[in-house]
Amino acid sequence: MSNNTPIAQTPLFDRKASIRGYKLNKMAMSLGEAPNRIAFLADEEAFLDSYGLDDETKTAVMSRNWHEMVRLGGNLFFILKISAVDPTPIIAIGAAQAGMSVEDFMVQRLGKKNG
Amino acid sequence: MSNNTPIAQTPLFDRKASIRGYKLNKMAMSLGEAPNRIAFLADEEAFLDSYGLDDETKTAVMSRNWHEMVRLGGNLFFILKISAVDPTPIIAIGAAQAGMSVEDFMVQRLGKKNG
Amino acid sequence: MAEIIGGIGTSHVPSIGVALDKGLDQTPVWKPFFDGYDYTKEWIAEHKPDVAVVVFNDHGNAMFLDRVPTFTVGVADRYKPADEGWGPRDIPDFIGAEDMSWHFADKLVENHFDPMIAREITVDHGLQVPMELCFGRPKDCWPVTILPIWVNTVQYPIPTPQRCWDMGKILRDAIESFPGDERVVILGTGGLSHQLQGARAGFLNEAADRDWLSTIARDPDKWRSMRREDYVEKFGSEGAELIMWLVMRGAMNSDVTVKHTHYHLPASMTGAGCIVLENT
Amino acid sequence: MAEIIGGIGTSHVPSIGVALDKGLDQTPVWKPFFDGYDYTKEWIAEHKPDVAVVVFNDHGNAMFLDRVPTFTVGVADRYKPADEGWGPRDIPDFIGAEDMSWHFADKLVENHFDPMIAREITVDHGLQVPMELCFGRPKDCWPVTILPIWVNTVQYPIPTPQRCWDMGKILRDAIESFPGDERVVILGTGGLSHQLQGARAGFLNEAADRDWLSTIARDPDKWRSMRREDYVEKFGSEGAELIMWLVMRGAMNSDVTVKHTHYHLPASMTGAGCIVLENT
Ligand SMILES: [Fe+3]
Ligand SMILES: [Fe+3]
Repeated sequence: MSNNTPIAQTPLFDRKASIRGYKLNKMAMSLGEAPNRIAFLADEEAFLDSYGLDDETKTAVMSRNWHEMVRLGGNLFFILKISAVDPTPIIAIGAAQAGMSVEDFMVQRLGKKNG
Repeated sequence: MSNNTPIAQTPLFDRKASIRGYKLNKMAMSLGEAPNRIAFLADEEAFLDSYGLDDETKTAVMSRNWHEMVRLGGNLFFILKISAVDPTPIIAIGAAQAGMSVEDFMVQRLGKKNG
Repeated sequence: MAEIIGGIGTSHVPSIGVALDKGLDQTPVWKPFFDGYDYTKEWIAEHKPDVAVVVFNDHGNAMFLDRVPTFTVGVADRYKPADEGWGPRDIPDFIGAEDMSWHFADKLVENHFDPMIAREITVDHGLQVPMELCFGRPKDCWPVTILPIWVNTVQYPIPTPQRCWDMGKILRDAIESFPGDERVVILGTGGLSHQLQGARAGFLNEAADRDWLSTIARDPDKWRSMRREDYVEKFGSEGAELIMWLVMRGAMNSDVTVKHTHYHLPASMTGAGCIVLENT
Repeated sequence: MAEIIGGIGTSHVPSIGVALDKGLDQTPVWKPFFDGYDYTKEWIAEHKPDVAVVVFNDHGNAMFLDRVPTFTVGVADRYKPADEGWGPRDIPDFIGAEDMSWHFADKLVENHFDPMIAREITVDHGLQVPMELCFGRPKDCWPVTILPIWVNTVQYPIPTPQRCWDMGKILRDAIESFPGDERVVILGTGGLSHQLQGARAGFLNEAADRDWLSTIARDPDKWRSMRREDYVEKFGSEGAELIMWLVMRGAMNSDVTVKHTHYHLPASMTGAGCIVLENT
């Protein structure tokens, strides 16, 4: 599906993203195991370093910049585990992708009257 | 391929063998990593126990009874790693399967004049 | 010969599981969603399946990007629920329909499918949530054994809709040639419209979702011949998971009776729905 | 468009690698075997491929029984040689033909194959030995990049011969539609007759091996329509690996020219052979 017309504002998780985000996603997936969650919470930067994340990616993770994590190849299904360790509602992550406030996102995208 | 006529003296490594030999093969496969080889050589029984092998299987491994290991679901490709740690020629393992001396096996099966 | 007693299509949104864990299913936000599954649960109680085939995708829990299988068939005797980062959920392990799984694996390979065959693997919300929606949450053990089928919908290339449909045909053959008298229900899961990433995140498409629910029974050809790109465009990048319903639909008769349809928008960020089908 | 310059079928017996490691290739036992590859190496030197597609099976090194994929396509940028228990071998890493691999993976899925797509995986003697036989042992780096294809021949069900053949057709399409001018050689590996387990261990079948080598070029239909059971009976339980040559043969023209054939019995416990084919 690599040669087809891209769909507007819809990044497909293809080889390019998969390669770019490999270390980030691997780090995030590891949070499915409790000892890794403890290590992440105890010293986040050291934990990220142990997966060889570059500075740009580390900054994105440590600032919980979800939009940037996706730009750097993060796949939502993996990086959602960061939001489990450091609770963030998925709607906030969605809003960050859309570049909207959570309130606007809920009204304009999800059709809810209020947050 | 499970309902077909069996081929004489030829065990197919199907679900039955795969299930039966799972722990044995898992232990054997781990010998592909150097630290496991060291642990195996240092205290073989403890190493086998750490993979939950039953007594029958442990006895087969510790006595290097290749025929018995295969009967218990061992697959040659995995258990060959035992023969790498504790060197045993593959021809001797073949002969054990055939129930022959190595010399007879080489002449009768492999068509060699002498060992 | 085992028998297919029906097919169910359903969403598998993780927050449904969270709502159940937190006891929120009767709150104003969630009640309308869960009420739509009352009929489904009654149908299950009445028809008493022995085995549930569950078609779903892993969401970065049991499989990583190091090795991405297009299709996976579980042949384990037991599957533990995956810990998705929030800690283990308080639901029983799932017992595998081991013999039927191996029989299906044999049939697939004979018929030129190339599955991965897995026996040490966890199952994530993609399976857990549909099981809870259909069977409730049991105290000790689930009332059915399971035959899990994983479909890669995460990393492109994902399989074509037609390929999912074709797998349904083999699934049907496998069940109907299985020596036993098991009653089998097939759960096709995922969707409906949602998108979690990119500037179009939060995309929902109620019209497309309603079209899907109203035509998947009587006009599946329309959906199985649609391109993967069109699924993404119409249902969102993660809504393309709907291709997995086609395994279920492909396993059913061309003529089916729609016993029940339910739609709720949104569950979390997803168009959520359910359909219950019987062979006519 | 890349181009298929030829197809090679060859055994991949591990003791061939051991003989090379120990410098035994010119001893009386091994010399007749290795001499048969002189032509193959010359052919390679003359035809200068850029990419080697290597079709082989893992032997319990990179894959365990927990998850057994029927077909795997490597898309890595680099593959380390597996340590098979004897410690690391002194050969260079293999560099992946990454772009061509992904292109092939896309083509496979589009054409209703269901590969596992792997990018963190080692390659065992199934790939190492054929590479050494064809390219010699390089000091620093291999003269080609590789596109590895793993076929499950260890745990039943293994794919049908016809399915391997069909994969060869897609491989050809993928190479010929690849935007580049790479010269590609395809190595189908495994066999010939051998059996390592069971009371029939040590089984060899020289007549069948010679029949295979003399007809795989001009009458492949005979082999691709043969049942898996017949492969096991005729070539031994591990000799059934020969189905992997069919991926190579299926990718070639129906009319091919046989440039070279070599047979040696036994190498270790295996009927060992090689064939070099060019499209006519
Ligand atoms: Fe999903
Ligand atoms: Fe082999």
